[in-house]
Amino acid sequence: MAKMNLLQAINNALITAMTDDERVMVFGEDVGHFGGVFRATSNLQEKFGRGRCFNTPLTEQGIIGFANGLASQGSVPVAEIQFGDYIFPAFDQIVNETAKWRYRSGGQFSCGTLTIRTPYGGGIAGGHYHSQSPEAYFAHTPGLKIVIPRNPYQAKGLLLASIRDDNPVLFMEPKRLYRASVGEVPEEDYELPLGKAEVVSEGSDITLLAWGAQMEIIEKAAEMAQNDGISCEIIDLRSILPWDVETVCASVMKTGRLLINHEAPLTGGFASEVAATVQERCFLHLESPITRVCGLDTPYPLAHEKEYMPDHLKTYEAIKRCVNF
Amino acid sequence: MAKMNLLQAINNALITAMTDDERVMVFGEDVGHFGGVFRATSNLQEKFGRGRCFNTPLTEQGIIGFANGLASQGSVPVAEIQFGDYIFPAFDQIVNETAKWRYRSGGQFSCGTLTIRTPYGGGIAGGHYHSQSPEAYFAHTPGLKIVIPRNPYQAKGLLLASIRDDNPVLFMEPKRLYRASVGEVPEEDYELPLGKAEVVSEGSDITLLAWGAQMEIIEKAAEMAQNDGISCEIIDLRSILPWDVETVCASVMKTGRLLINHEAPLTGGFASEVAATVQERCFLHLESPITRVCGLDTPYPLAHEKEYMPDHLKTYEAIKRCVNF
Amino acid sequence: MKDRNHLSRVNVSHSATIIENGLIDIPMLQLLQADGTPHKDATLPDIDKETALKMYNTMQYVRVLDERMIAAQRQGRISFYLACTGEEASTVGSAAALQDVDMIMSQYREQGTLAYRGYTTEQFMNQMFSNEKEPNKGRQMPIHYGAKELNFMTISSPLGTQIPQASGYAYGQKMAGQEAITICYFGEGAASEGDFHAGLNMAAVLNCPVIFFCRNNGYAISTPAEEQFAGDGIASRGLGYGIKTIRVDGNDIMAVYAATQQARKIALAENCPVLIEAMTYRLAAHSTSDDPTGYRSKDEEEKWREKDPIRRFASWLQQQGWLDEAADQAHVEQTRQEVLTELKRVEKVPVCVIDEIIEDVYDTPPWHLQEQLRELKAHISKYPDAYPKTSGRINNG
Amino acid sequence: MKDRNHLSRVNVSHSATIIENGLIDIPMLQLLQADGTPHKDATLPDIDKETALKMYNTMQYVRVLDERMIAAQRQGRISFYLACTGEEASTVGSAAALQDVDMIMSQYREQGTLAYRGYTTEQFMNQMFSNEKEPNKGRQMPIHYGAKELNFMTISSPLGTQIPQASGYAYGQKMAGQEAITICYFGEGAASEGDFHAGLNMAAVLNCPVIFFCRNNGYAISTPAEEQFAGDGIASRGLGYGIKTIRVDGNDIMAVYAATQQARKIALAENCPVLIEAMTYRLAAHSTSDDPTGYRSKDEEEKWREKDPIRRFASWLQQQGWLDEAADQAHVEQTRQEVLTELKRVEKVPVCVIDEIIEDVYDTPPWHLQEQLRELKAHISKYPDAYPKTSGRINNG
Ligand SMILES: Cc1ncc(C[n+]2csc(CCOP(=O)(O)OP(=O)(O)O)c2C)c(N)n1
Ligand SMILES: Cc1ncc(C[n+]2csc(CCOP(=O)(O)OP(=O)(O)O)c2C)c(N)n1
Ligand SMILES: [Mg+2]
Ligand SMILES: [Mg+2]
Repeated sequence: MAKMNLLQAINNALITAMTDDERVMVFGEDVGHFGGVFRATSNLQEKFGRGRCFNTPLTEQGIIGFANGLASQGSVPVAEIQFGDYIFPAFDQIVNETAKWRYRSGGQFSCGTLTIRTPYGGGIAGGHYHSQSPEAYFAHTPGLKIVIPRNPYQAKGLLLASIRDDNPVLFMEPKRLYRASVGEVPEEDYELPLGKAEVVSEGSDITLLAWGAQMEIIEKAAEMAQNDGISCEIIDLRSILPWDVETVCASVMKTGRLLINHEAPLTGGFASEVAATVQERCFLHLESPITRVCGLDTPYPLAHEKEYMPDHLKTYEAIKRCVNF
Repeated sequence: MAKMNLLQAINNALITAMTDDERVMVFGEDVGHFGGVFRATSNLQEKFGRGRCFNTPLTEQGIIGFANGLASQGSVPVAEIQFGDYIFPAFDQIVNETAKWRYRSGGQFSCGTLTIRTPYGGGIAGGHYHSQSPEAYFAHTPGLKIVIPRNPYQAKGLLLASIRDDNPVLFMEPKRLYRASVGEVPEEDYELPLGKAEVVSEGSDITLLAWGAQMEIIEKAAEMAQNDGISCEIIDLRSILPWDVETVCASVMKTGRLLINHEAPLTGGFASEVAATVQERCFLHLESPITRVCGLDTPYPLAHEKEYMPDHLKTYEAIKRCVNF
Repeated sequence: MKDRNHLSRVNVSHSATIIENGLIDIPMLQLLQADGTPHKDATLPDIDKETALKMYNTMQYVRVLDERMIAAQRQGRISFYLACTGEEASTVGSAAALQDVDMIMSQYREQGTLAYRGYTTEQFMNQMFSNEKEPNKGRQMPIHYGAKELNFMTISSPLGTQIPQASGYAYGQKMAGQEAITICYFGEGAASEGDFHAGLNMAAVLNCPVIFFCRNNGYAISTPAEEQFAGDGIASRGLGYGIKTIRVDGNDIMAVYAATQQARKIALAENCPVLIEAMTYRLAAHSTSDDPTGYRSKDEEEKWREKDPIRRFASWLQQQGWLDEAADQAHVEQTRQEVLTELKRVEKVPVCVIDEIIEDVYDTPPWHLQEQLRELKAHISKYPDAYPKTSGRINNG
Repeated sequence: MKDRNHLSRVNVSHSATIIENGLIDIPMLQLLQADGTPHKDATLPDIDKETALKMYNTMQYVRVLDERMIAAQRQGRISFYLACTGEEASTVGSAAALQDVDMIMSQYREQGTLAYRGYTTEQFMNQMFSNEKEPNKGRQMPIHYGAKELNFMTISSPLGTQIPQASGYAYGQKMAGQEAITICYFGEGAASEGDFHAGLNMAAVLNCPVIFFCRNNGYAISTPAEEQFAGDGIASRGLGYGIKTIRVDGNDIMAVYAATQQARKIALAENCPVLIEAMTYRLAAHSTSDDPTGYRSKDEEEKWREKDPIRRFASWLQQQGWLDEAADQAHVEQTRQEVLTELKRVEKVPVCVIDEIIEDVYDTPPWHLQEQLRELKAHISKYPDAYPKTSGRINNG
């Protein structure tokens, strides 16, 4: 075990994967010599050579197009998109190509070895274009997996599992936790399961569901609620696609209430999918409407960032509204 | 009044708009001399000149980038993307630029005059890449409007309203109705409201909601259900963003049940947003879970197209399950 | 850290020089004249009779296949087809210059390449009928071929996407130490996509052994090349990327063969991309959904029909004494028969069982897809007449 | 229908010619030598003392602004800054060659252009502090300037997006019959984006009066130009698009001024795009979030510091007898003061009231945004301490 922040855990996972399998290659804008603008890929070029860790030209559609071809050839690309906000030029390559490659070829070819890493989320005074949480844009795409860790331990285990999983994975890193989240991380190789949510703490009155950096928020809200005598069950979804309907529904069957929190705008956010599914499967167990505490339906504003965010106070208020419905 | 098919209604709307306002310009791949691969822009170049109706090079990101700039200058671009499946290279220009232009500039500049037309949907043996229904990918984007007509009359009135609305509109045309749907269309200028659903027929037992080509499907299913003595209220959503929560909720308050049908895959489709919102606002009125009848969570398959589609039979069965819950 | 100097190659001038069209003149390699006679100063590539005849026969094969399949589409037997007619020299000539280990990533009009690799009539028919014998499992429209054993990547409709993919594939081949390259085909229309720019630039910077083969056939559906770009074709872009570039007469199979051989040699030896622009013409409609009379004249088509690549090569072969006219006729006739027979046989082959609808989305179907399949099968069993293609073979086990 | 012939410009050759790097040599226009003396054979553009001094003073202004704002960021007074240092000649020289009616679409490192247009220190400060006086309403990070009255389009972070947008804007200007062009700035890094390709090609084909101004400053954050492209800079791409192209010494303001004047004239007269590549160097860190010691040497930076564009222009002005050193010093000092004073004043200006959070998403806020605002305001009123920037001015009316 060693104390690492989330960035160090990512870096450690990449070293582990590259040491273990020489087909693993890491690339993207500034990831080479410099080690990435957040330094997640520090020292990889030194350790593994320019062939396996390199800068690309500044083109996200090119990075993912290149990565798709490389994956279909049998290499194991780990491509970085510098900010989640800049993943959209690669949308076609991800949604029409990466995700459909195996299906359209009847399983003859696939991009299963591909992992796309990208930092996402707000709370860092990044405004419009350094704050978005684009997971829901991808969650409508059969063939993709989407994974989001909440702390360094999860980050290493989930990233290693993502790299080795034989399906393309979009691995989204909560950037406001990069240095803020510090914890014990095993130095050895380990994997955490994809597609499985984690019940972080048990409770009986309401289920709180989130992922990534918003886990801190719901935990804080749960503490406040506890002072009011409300017992919250807290779940980290971890995988957005495919997502763990079973664990979430089992919890809601027990608590009778569900609150989902995410940073992305409310409308069409992934909370809508969770709510739609859970109301169908747990209809007779629900004691109050499923509540979504999310970003506003506006672009991400800089000066009003604090107000925009679905923070612990908004969550706490929503918990009370749910329980007192 | 004249009998027109959906394509002719679109063409008629474009002629009306271009005659009315000389700032209107129509462009895209093959839309010029040839009049588009579906012939929606037939004769426009002849009538209005090459300056106002023209072919572009084959680049969707370029078409929308160009259209964004043109809109911000004060012209009124109506850009065509040849197939909805090929809109993804323009995803960044639409989601990060078109939609955020006004907000990021504090209202100094905007793309409000832009309309993007694109054919969408399956049922034409188009397989993977000529069948997708990508509305939900865009519905998570504040700043955009999304509009889908179900017949020629709607098409003309909604397209004219979209072109003249001072917000960017993604206007999606159900291509399997292009020639199949024929109806009376006024020859004069008229607009239908954006953001408003239409109650197509009233009923008391369950609300059926769809848009575009799927309207036929739910109408057919409603007929079958009527033979079983089930009375369906049928709503055409027409605008996906912003959508008419009021009309839908008023109907569900009355019927106590809701079924939503769309062609796109279930997970993360727009039905999830509708279900999430309605269960929250109509919680105490719901007599059965809100049901989604949608495409499978797979890419769009050619040989199994019939099986993939959320057709009238699947809808009919789901209506019965709902009512007998 | 070494000092970098991005000006090191730059010369200074003291009056503004405008770089513009016409500054360089990119010639087009042509070895055979219209009548099949080699140009006097031309050196033909080494080629033996067997290879030459295989090339010729493949051209003829594809021409016949195109004719038959267009007819089959008109008869309503298949939903869609897209012909290579007029571009047989570009596709077959380049294929002949490759090795079987080379990966082919094509656009959609390259059935000549595929036929040269050994794709059989039965395979063509299986694909066109989207049946269960087709390795792509009938999931895509006709003409979206794919054959792993032939190193032919399954075709995808979105244009240009294969270009950066080919750079990545080639990079992987290099890293794996293979003596192999990737060839990437695309039209001059697709070359307008952003992916073209990304793919060529990345290949140049990352030293990928890939041949970018552009078929400049004058049209992208109805859009003529003059409304597609304002520069000197696609070749003139190679210079901007620092990519070695050859322009070739795409209707002269000897020139295509020679250029592609040379390109392959350079790509492998120098670990770098090479761009080939083949100047040709799409003699057929864009596809069976298209009617070119709406945008070009018969006259123009006629001028190009006179440059028929098959006829030119036939003349050369005759000059070598290698072409037996009777055998040629017999081959054409036999191909016609074969296509017809296979077509009739294959159109009876059923589509995949419904269980396949959820396969290959992921490596194994997750629970939600299994659930969706279970429900679907129950539904089909309830309404078998509504789903005739699959209801006969439902296995609810 | 007229016959089209996409081969009409093409010459035939009978042996393969490989087009490659070095085939053309794109020179760089330089008028002033390092010491400010004009090259002997150079013709300087007509320029009067007033314009020359305005250019010089703007360069100095931006240099001082950059220094002050970097310091302010270090002190934690603003969150972010990005300097133009080293590139003042490129940005100011090009701005000076334009007319006020011309639209400027910039990347983010062009504060020289903006200052030349007349953006005031107060406006700079308002933007940097994201306050309610800022026309963009504080919604974007520092340096994302925008000023409608100055025809300066609000900056957007995603790189390259403004390139096809500029083509569209210019097309609109032409259709509206305006005597105006659009200038579009971008870095050599952004030129790798697919949007670059789309934008330049469309401008060439659709005859858009736009100047594409590439600042090739050697780096995209840490990525050196040699890992960005393998061709001869960005200028060599102009040829591929059939776009008239000029390469210029970006540290020689006279050369930049002359080239941009000429480009504007061509763009307007011929309704066509012109590409300018300005060879320069980013002397500062990429931004206040960056530390260049991780990827380049002090030595290399030093070499470029010697080519300081301000010093070169100062020497020339001195040679004309136009530069009064005392006045210059006073101007620098006064700018420092002004920036400091405005900074202190403006940092007290509040951000917009919370009602603005839902404005400008659409032309008017739809009901769901109004509902979200109502709930938000009620929430802020309940927890005023948690939202100190806005709670003091909640109006629940
Ligand atoms: C991204 C994308 N946009 C549009 C289309 C529709 N489309 C199919 S083929 C075609 C023309 C392609 O022309 P070109 O690349 O020159 O190839 P050719 O047909 O001439 O061989 C178009 C526009 C597509 N398949 N993909
Ligand atoms: C689409 C996109 N990708 C990545 C980034 C992150 N980013 C910001 S600036 C920059 C480097 C730009 O380099 P260049 O275009 O050369 O401009 P310079 O900073 O040198 O002026 C990068 C990668 C971005 N803003 N947008
Ligand atoms: Mg073509
Ligand atoms: Mg740069």
